[in-house]
Formats: sequence, C-alpha cells, structure tokens
Amino acid sequence: MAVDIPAEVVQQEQVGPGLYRLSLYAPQITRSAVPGQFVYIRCTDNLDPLLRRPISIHGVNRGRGELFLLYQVVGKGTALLAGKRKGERLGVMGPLGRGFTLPAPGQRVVLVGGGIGVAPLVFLGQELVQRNNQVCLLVGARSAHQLPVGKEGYTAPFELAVATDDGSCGHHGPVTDLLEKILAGEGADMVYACGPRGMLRQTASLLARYDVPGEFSLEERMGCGVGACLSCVCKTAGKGGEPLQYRRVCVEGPVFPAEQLVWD
Amino acid sequence: MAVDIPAEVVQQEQVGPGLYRLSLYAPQITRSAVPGQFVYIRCTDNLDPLLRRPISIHGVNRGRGELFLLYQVVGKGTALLAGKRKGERLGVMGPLGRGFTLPAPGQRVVLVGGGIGVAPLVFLGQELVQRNNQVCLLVGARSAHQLPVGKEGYTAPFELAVATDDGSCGHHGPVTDLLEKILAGEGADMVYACGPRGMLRQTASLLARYDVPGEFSLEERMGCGVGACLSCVCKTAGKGGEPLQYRRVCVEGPVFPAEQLVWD
Amino acid sequence: MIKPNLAVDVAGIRMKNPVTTASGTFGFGSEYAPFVDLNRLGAIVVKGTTLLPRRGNPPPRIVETPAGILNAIGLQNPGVDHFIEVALPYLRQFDLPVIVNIAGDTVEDYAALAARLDGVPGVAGLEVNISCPNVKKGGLAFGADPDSAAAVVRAVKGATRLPVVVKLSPNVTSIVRLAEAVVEAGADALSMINTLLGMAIDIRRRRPALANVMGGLSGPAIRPVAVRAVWQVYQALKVPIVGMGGIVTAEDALEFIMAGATAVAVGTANFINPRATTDIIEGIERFLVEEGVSDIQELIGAAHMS
Amino acid sequence: MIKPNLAVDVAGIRMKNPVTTASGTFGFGSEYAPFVDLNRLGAIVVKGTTLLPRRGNPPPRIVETPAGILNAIGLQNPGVDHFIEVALPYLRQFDLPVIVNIAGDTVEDYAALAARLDGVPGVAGLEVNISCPNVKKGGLAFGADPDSAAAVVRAVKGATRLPVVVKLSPNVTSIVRLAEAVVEAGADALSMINTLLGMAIDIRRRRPALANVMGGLSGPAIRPVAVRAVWQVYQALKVPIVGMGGIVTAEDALEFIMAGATAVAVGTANFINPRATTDIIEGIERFLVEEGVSDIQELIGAAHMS
Ligand SMILES: Cc1cc2nc3c(=O)[nH]c(=O)nc-3n(C[C@H](O)[C@H](O)[C@H](O)COP(=O)(O)OP(=O)(O)OC[C@H]3O[C@@H](n4cnc5c(N)ncnc54)[C@H](O)[C@@H]3O)c2cc1C
Ligand SMILES: Cc1cc2nc3c(=O)[nH]c(=O)nc-3n(C[C@H](O)[C@H](O)[C@H](O)COP(=O)(O)OP(=O)(O)OC[C@H]3O[C@@H](n4cnc5c(N)ncnc54)[C@H](O)[C@@H]3O)c2cc1C
Ligand SMILES: Cc1cc2nc3c(=O)[nH]c(=O)nc-3n(C[C@H](O)[C@H](O)[C@H](O)COP(=O)(O)O)c2cc1C
Ligand SMILES: Cc1cc2nc3c(=O)[nH]c(=O)nc-3n(C[C@H](O)[C@H](O)[C@H](O)COP(=O)(O)O)c2cc1C
Ligand code: FES
Ligand code: FES
Repeated sequence: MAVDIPAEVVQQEQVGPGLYRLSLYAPQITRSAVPGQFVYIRCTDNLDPLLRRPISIHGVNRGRGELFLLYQVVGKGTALLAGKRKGERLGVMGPLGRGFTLPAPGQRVVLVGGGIGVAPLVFLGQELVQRNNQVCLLVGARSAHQLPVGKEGYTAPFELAVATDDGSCGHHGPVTDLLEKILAGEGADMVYACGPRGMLRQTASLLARYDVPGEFSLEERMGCGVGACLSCVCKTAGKGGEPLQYRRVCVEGPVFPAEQLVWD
Repeated sequence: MAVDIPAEVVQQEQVGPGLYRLSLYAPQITRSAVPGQFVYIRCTDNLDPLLRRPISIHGVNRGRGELFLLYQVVGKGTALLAGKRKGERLGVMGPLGRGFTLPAPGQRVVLVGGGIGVAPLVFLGQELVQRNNQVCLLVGARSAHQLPVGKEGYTAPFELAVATDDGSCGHHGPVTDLLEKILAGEGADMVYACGPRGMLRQTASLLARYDVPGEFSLEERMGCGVGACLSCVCKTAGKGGEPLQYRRVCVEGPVFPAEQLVWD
Repeated sequence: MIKPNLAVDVAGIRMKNPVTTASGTFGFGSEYAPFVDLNRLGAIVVKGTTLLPRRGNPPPRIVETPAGILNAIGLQNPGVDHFIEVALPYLRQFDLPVIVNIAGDTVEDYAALAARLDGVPGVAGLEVNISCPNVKKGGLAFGADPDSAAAVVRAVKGATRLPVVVKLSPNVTSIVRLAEAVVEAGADALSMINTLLGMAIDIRRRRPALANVMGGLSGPAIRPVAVRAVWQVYQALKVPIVGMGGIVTAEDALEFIMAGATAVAVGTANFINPRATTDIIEGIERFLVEEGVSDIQELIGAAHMS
Repeated sequence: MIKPNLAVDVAGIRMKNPVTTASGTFGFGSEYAPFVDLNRLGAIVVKGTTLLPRRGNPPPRIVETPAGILNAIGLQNPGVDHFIEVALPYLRQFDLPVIVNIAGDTVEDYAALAARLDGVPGVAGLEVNISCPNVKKGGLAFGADPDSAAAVVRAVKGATRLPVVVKLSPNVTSIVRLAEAVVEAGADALSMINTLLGMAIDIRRRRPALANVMGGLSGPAIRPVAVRAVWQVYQALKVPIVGMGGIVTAEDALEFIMAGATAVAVGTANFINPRATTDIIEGIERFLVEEGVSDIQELIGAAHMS
C-alpha cells in the first residue's frame, strides 16, 4: 500500500550533465514497489513550487530499504531535488500507479528508453533478468554526453544498445531504428517503452506493423498523484462503444498497453 | 548612495536562542552606512516569501568591508536568513533610510533598546563613543537568556545596564525604569530608542516629562524599502496646519524625532 | 485544559469538526484513504457529479502557477448513478457526513440530480456548483447571474429535502448580491469560493498552457480573495458559510473561521500534503487550547467584533 | 543576428521597448533611480495622482500573502500641482515617456485632472484609474459599472488631447463588457489589471491584518487572472493593451504579450528586485534572439493564432 513518509537522503550523486541519481531510505516504499511505479516528491518546505514532482522508481535495494531515482534537472522542482544532501528528508508518497505487466518467464523482451525515460526501464530490466527473461535495453539520447545510462563503463545485467541523434555514440539516428531492426530480425515477444511522445508514437506504429504487444509508461502533469483530481489524464480508446476515454496516468497508468493509447 | 548587491556571507553565528549575528561582505554599503540605517534583504531565490526583509545595520568594519546584522528568527524570512552559510550570496539593498542625528561631541546620551531593538543602537553607541560622547546603553528583554546583547561576557566600549521582565538579569522590570532613574538623576542630553511600540510610547512620555530630546527608530511592514510604495508609513504630527501626516519609515525614517510621532 | 469543542452544524449537517474537503480535490475519498483516516474528517464533499457520465476536457488539464494551480478538468465523472452504486457504499463505512457536489447544464439537470439524490441513504447534503457554463444561456455561468443562480436553487430546493449548500463563484462584481439571491431562493448554506477564472501561456509553444485555454485558479494564491468573500457575505447575511480557497494550514483555516465561516474546505492543499485535512484539524485544536478558547463557535466571525 | 526591434506604440505613446512601471509601485521614478537606469524603460507610469493632496489610510497598509501582497495605501499623494512642480521636472531629465495615473472621487475630479495635465510639457499620456471608490455613487467603484466608467472616460477625453489609457479592475463579472464601454467612450488604450479585492486576518489579534480591512491583491499570485483578462479583451476588441499583474520575469511579460498586450507594466516585482524592469527588457530581447523573432510586434497576441 502506498504511504507518505519523510524519506532520508542516503546518497545524491551527479552522474551526467544535469543528471542525478538519488538514493532514499524508504523501506515502507521499497517493500512493495514494482517496476513502472513512481513516487511523488515534495521538493521544498515552502509554496514555491507548490506541487510535488513525480519521479519513476529507477531501482530498489529491498535489503537496505533503499529507493533509487534517476532524474534530469529541467526546472525548479528537479533543481531543488538536486540540492538535497545526505541526511536531509523529503516528503515522498509511493509506490504509486500501475506498473508494467511482466511477461512469461523466458520470453524475449525489448526495452526502449528515450532520454530520461530509461529510468523506470532499468528497474524493469533488473526484475526481468531475475525472472529469466531475455532482455535488451535500447537507449536513445540526443548525444553521447546526454546518455542517462549506457555510457562507457556502465554495467547492466542485460544487453544494451545505444542510439544518438548526432551519432556521437552508438547508432546514428533515433532509438526506434534499433527497435525496428530487432523486430524485423530476431523479433521480440514484448516491448516496453518510456520516453518522449514522438518516440512512443513511432514505437506504437512499429509495434502495430510487426504485431508485437507493448506497454508504455507515460508522463502527464499531475495534481494529486493518487487518482483524486483527474488532472493527469491521457487519451485512450474507450470502453463499451465510447470512441475515447480519458484515463488517469497516476492510477490507471503510468503504464498503459500500447494499443489502448490514442495519438493525435 | 544606496546599492543593490549580491553580498557574500562572511560569517553566520548563533548568539542566543533564535538569535543570530550575520556578517556580510558589502563594501559598497559599509562605505556610507550610518547608525540607524538598514538594509533590505532578499532571503530566498524563489517567491516564498515574496518580499525582502528589513534589518538594521548592527555595525560595520569599513576596513574589511563587512556589514554586521543582529537578528531574531520570528518567521519564514528570518529563518531562511539563519540558514545561509559562509560563501552564499544574498541580495542586499542598502544603506537605506535616514539614520540617527548625532549629538554635539561630549554630550551625555542614553540608548534604550527593547529586545532585538538594541541592534542598531550598538552601531550608534560605537560611533558616539568615537565622537567622545558619554554613552549609556540600556537593554531590556523578557528574561536573561533572551538578552540580545549585554549577557555575561559581552563587552562594549560603553556603559551598559540590563533590565528583564522576570528579573533573571539586572533590574527586575521594564527597561524604561532604568531610563527614568537616569533622567530623574544625572539626566541626559539626548535619548535614542528602538524597541517594541509599548516601550517607545513609555519612553516618549518620559522624554516629554523630563523635557529631553530623543530619536526613535521605528519598524513598519515594508513593500519597496525605497519610498516608492507608501506602504510603511507611521503617524506623525502634520506640517502646516495638518493635524497629522503619514511618513514613510523607509525614507523619512526609520529614525524620527520622538516629538513628531503620534501614538494612538 | 478540557478538550475544546470543535463540532459545528452547517444547516443541519452535523460535523465533528469544521474541516471538510473541497469538491474535485479529494475524489470520492477512497483515493486518499491510504494516507488519511477519513473517520477524522468533519465531512467529505465529493467530486462534482452530473446526471450522465462526462468525459471531461483534453489534457493538459493542469498547470502550476505562483502559489496556485490552474485546472480545467471539465467535470469528468462517472455520473450520479455510478456514484450512488459504487462510491457511496464505500463512503458509508466511515462515520462521515457525505456532501454531494452537483453540476448541470440546465436548471432541469440540477433538479433531476437533486431528486435522484433525495432520500438516498448516506447522503447528508448537496453542494450545488453553479459556476459551470450554462449551455442553455449561451455560455454564461449560472453563478455569474443572480437570477439564474436563484432559479437553480429554487429548482433544487423543490426537488429535495436535503440541506442545500450553494457554492458561489468569485468571478462576479458583487458576491454579496449573488449570495443574497440564492439565500432568498432557499439556500440553507453557502460555500465559497470556487476557482478564479485564469489562464497561462506556454511561451515556447506560443499557445495557452491548458488545452481548454482558460481554467480555474486555486491554491494559496487565491486565499486573500476567498477570505474577503467570506467576510463580505458574513457581514451581509446570516447564513452558515463553508469557506475555502487556498487553505494549507490551520492558521489559514482560522482566517476563514474568524472572517465568518462555520466550516472550511481543504482543496489544493491535499495535493501537497495528503494529510492536510487532519493536520489542520489538529492545528485548530492546538490553537484553541493555546488561546484558551473552549468552543470553536466563539471564533466564527470573531474578526468582525471589536 | 541583428538586434530585434523592441519598440512599440501605445495609442501614440512611443516606447523604446514594451516595459513600463505599474502605478503606485515605482513612486515618481526618483526613488528607484539609484538602482535602475530610468532611460532604459519603455515608459514610466507614476503613482496615482489626485487634484488635492491625500493623506492615505492608516497603517498597517501592506501584508504579505502567498506569492502576493495586499495593499491599502489609500492613494496617499502630494496632489497634481506638486506632481507638476516637483516630480515632473525631475523626470524630464530622462528620455522617457511619462504617463500620469489619475484618480478622483467624481467624474468632475477626473475631468479637472485631465484638464490640468493637458498641454503640460513632459506628460506623454494619462492612465485613468477607475478602480477607486466613487463617493458620489455611494461607494460603488466606477470601475465596476460600465456606465459610470464610460462617463469618466468621456469626461477625461473631453478635457485633454493626451492619449488616454483606461485602467480596468478585474473585480467584475465581465471585464470585456467594461472594456467595450470605455473604448466606446473614447479610451485610446486599456491597461489591466488593477489589484484583486482581498483581505487577510491576523488570527492572534482576531482582526483584519490591514487597518483598512480590505486591500488590493497584487503580485505573481494574480498573474493567471491578469493574463486571462488580457486574452479576453484582446479577443473582443482591437485596442492597444498594457498588461500587468504579477510580472516578475521576461517569461511572465511574454505571456502577456502573447495574450495580446502591446506593452507590459511591472509592479510588485520592483519590490523584490529593483532592476526587475531592465532585467525583463533584457530577457525579452534574449528571447527574441533565441527564437529568431526580429520584431516584438510579431508576438503581440501570438497565442491567439494557430
Ligand atoms: C509518472 C512520471 C514519472 C516520471 N519519472 C521521471 C524520472 O524518473 N526522471 C525524471 O527526470 N523525470 C521524470 N518525470 C518527469 C518529471 O516529473 C518532470 O521533469 C518534473 O516534474 C519537472 O519538474 P521541474 O519543477 O523541475 O520542472 P518545471 O519547472 O515544472 O518544468 C520545466 C520544463 O519541463 C516541462 N515539464 C515538466 N514536467 C512535465 C511533464 N510532466 N510533462 C511534460 N512536460 C513537463 C515544463 O513544461 C517546462 O518546460 C516523470 C513524470 C511522470 C509523470
Ligand atoms: C527598519 C527595520 C529594521 C529592522 N531591524 C531588525 C533587526 O536589526 N533585527 C531583527 O531581528 N529584526 C529587525 N526588524 C524586524 C524584521 O524586519 C522582521 O522581524 C522580519 O521582517 C520578519 O520576517 P519573517 O519572515 O521572519 O517573519 P514573518 O513571517 O514576516 O512574521 C513573523 C511575525 O512577526 C511579525 N512581524 C514581522 N515583521 C514585522 C514588522 N516589520 N512589524 C511588525 N511585526 C512584524 C508578524 O506579524 C508575525 O507575527 C526590522 C524591521 C524594520 C522595519
Ligand atoms: C482539480 C480541481 C477540481 C475541482 N473540481 C471541482 C468540482 O468538481 N466541483 C466544484 O464545485 N469545485 C471544484 N473545484 C474547486 C474546489 O472545490 C475549490 O472550490 C477551489 O479549488 C478552491 O479551493 P482550494 O484553493 O483549497 O483548492 C476543483 C478544484 C480543483 C483544483
Ligand atoms: C503598493 C501599491 C500601490 C498601488 N497604487 C496604485 C495607484 O496609485 N494607481 C493604480 O492605478 N494602481 C495602483 N496599484 C496597482 C498596480 O499599478 C498594478 O495594477 C497591480 O499592482 C498589479 O500589478 P503587479 O502584480 O505587477 O503589482 C498599486 C499597487 C501596489 C502594490
Ligand atoms: S494526478 Fe490527480 S488524478 Fe492523477
Ligand atoms: S516600503 Fe515602500 S515607501 Fe516605504
């Protein structure tokens, strides 16, 4: 069950330009957290910024009760977060949302991460490897130095391929090129993706073309984070004859089956 | 001339319960600062709290370009100020306002400070001593541990007497008792006071009774700090037939001749 | 000192303390149940309910502004029948008056909703949201025109025996005139304020930040406007007021109570602190003890005295 | 890239950039001269001026609220003659259009002020503040009633050849109706918004925090309301708009410009940062360069396109 706790900062580490890895002591959250879920963080004690900030769970160490986050500083909230030091406490609600549906053990899965969207996929990959899934993580970024993971020296317990828009590392082009090569070649049983809207849209059309199921983790501006305010909706195919329906990213998501999402 | 500069914290020192002494590197301000003037400080980079906070100049070290402040944490702004560490920078406007009028050299003056109101009087006392005035500082507080200055071990280049409401240090009673004793005894040429409204009012009536001139430093909620918004007014006797007139504490004050002030 | 009395009565709705939730910010209660003990609330006001389910507006529906948020949810809700069949049974397990916020496009919608909810066990009262666009009257809000507001209230009162709280919009020249009209029309209590009409622009995209262009401003930013509205209406009328708008702390809640509110509702603050409601209840109690006040009633409208 | 053009024209008042000051927040200019180069401003709007000197309200006159302030200055000012004799000669040393904000209790007051300022060298235009209590009409604000607002504007226009900017209050049901009425009556430009009516309570003293009880809310808190007002009026009318309300940064100013403002005024932000005006001018210029926009005109109302 989700809780709201004052979580202590165990470690704050800068791992790239504007990119941080934060470890929080939050055993009440790590206990039940699954990949694809997120936490909702109060970055300040005052009213500026007013709202909490949603950040995906990047990993957990259940033994130590530690929760890992990987985040990019893009504005006020994330900048405040990056200023938090070991020993400080942050209001953290979680685990929130519906995580990824796990595939049958042994199935081959591809994870597609665009930019910071890779954060929840690393957690997912780790769980999948433990379940004996064959995992390949594709990471896309604008350029080598903006890669959130997958840089030289980065070790992961799964296969990893990189694409950069400027060709400074790995494939020169969008990360979806790598996905297409896999789908056209050895194929995949399941694709999980998280990243910018354009990347997800392109991934959705590849999945449709190659008839592979997929799940996407979405981002939307949030109010409550718990399903109460209906702020964070995304457009999905409707149930029971309805042409479309707005669903809440914070509780019905952030992970949605790819085929339910409506792009426009 | 007043400036607005990013002043670096040279030292932040807790000197009592909720009481801090802050030293800022601000040569552009110390250069021309006189006792009774204040600085207007931005305590945060964000919008909470929105306004700057006025703090009296407690002293200067012109040689080193250091500005000293003595302040009590009473709310958000002062709490943020107390959190600033050596090397951090604060937006500081100053020196602002009209300071104390200095007496003729050799004259005997009494300074009456209630609580944190003593802050500007210490700066004044130091200047007066250099001008060969005979200075006596009377300090009032609720109790010994709340004395902003004048505690055991405190050294000042002038005479000092203490009064506490609970008798835990010095005279048991209001600081104005000490003033009255002086005025009724050896007398004084000039009295300077800063402190709570009740204390100033009582001081005003003593000055009237003993026919001694005085100047009071006032506090009012401020907007601009520079005379532009007319937020910070106090009630004064009017000029030219007007029964009363509102004057701006930030530019016509914070120091006013005692006899100009209207108490109601 | 003896525990001070916090119980209040809003037009027959008995609340164990003056703190309720602002409609639309607390869902149907279940969403916040993991974080806060619903039994401790004075009452709950649920999300705005309409006759038929509503899809709501396209996203983005929310944007943060200084000490506030703009929202344009567009009344997405599963409809009154779903409320009665699913949400209400859940809430009935708690010791908690349930106030149903209702909204419609026409006077008839409101009357039908009131009739549908009349006599439904577990419903303690209705809050009539008249700040929604009135389709029949060409986009003018009911809440902006005293005559149409009164018409809605008369229709609702005619269709139910439940206590009727009418929720006023601050986007008017005189909230007192509006209050007078709806009280005259039979409102048992008033709640105020709904959101201020606002908007924000995404300067990079050169487009309104909300898909709906305009939205409602809530949060601490609007508190001074809300306190003023409560003050003015309390001064003009003797009717219980539920005050809201930017309440984050017990001190904020006490401002509304001293301005004349019998109860207060906590909205946007839930998003910042899911225990905002109970923290506020505790804070009010602490204040009463500190100030030696034995009954919250003593503070209602206290700032008008002296 | 070539320096982008920032110059704008508001009803004949030529500004070298779109940034001016909000009346009452920048005094008569001299107060801020130690901190900011007045020559760099697009224009200056001075403190509200009345026929005779005004003493103003008792203190406290200001209270801080979340991302805002409430003020109740009560139009303390030395009167129009003092302005012409003392403040104006000071300002004339700068290369800067001076816009005089005028306020009165009666239509005749406004007309007299306009006549007094007509032809005075160094006055570039008038800003008519119609959000003040109208003594003759029993405390109702001119600004809340389209007819009285129009009457003031007609009287002012009849008394001066100067460009007349009319400053609108947001405390109305429809700011568009008000705008239409004053433009119909001859307003050359509109400025908006004045402060929102608000109040705060000091819960320890159990009294209103301001001696005047109510005050005007300004600052970032009100920005969404102000942007909305500019958007609505721009959509309804073709008249130059000076936008204001909570502008702190260049991004904030650009929201107003894209919503339809030809120029913007900086108010409360001066209190936080005495160089707010020039920082904003620099920021706007930077934005234009970054976005490859050669003329600020391209952005006026840009969020209405597409
Ligand atoms: C479920 C979920 C999981 C997320 N996980 C992560 C994560 O693991 N790591 C990470 O770095 N970020 C993650 N994000 C995004 C993160 O929440 C935002 O970057 C953060 O809220 C920005 O806050 P800020 O105050 O720093 O920026 P702001 O000042 O709020 O915004 C800065 C800029 O970013 C844009 N922006 C901010 N938030 C969003 C959003 N939600 N959608 C679209 N645009 C936005 C704004 O328009 C603005 O241009 C996640 C978001 C969601 C909804
Ligand atoms: C010219 C001048 C010189 C000053 N010099 C000093 C100084 O040297 N040292 C020092 O400690 N303080 C000084 N003060 C007072 C100081 O400015 C306030 O204590 C400070 O602004 C409070 O800010 P805050 O955010 O901490 O408290 P807030 O949260 O703003 O307020 C906390 C409490 O203090 C009260 N309060 C705050 N400011 C004022 C005020 N100006 N007048 C009356 N009540 C107030 C509030 O009503 C509230 O109850 C001075 C004030 C002025 C006007
Ligand atoms: C996301 C959101 C949804 C809302 N939905 C409703 C609603 O359905 N019905 C209603 O009467 N008010 C609704 N409101 C208004 C609130 O009930 C409340 O009047 C307003 O937010 C001011 O209170 P606050 O500042 O504490 O949030 C909503 C407010 C928000 C923020
Ligand atoms: C202290 C203060 C005094 C003001 N005085 C006047 C005035 O004399 N005339 C006027 O038209 N507006 C006056 N205003 C309103 C401002 O000009 C402006 O419309 C309002 O503050 C909104 O802008 P802001 O949020 O940037 O401050 C005053 C505002 C403040 C804060
Ligand atoms: S953020 Fe409130 S419903 Fe999702
Ligand atoms: S604070 Fe603005 S005039 Fe004094």
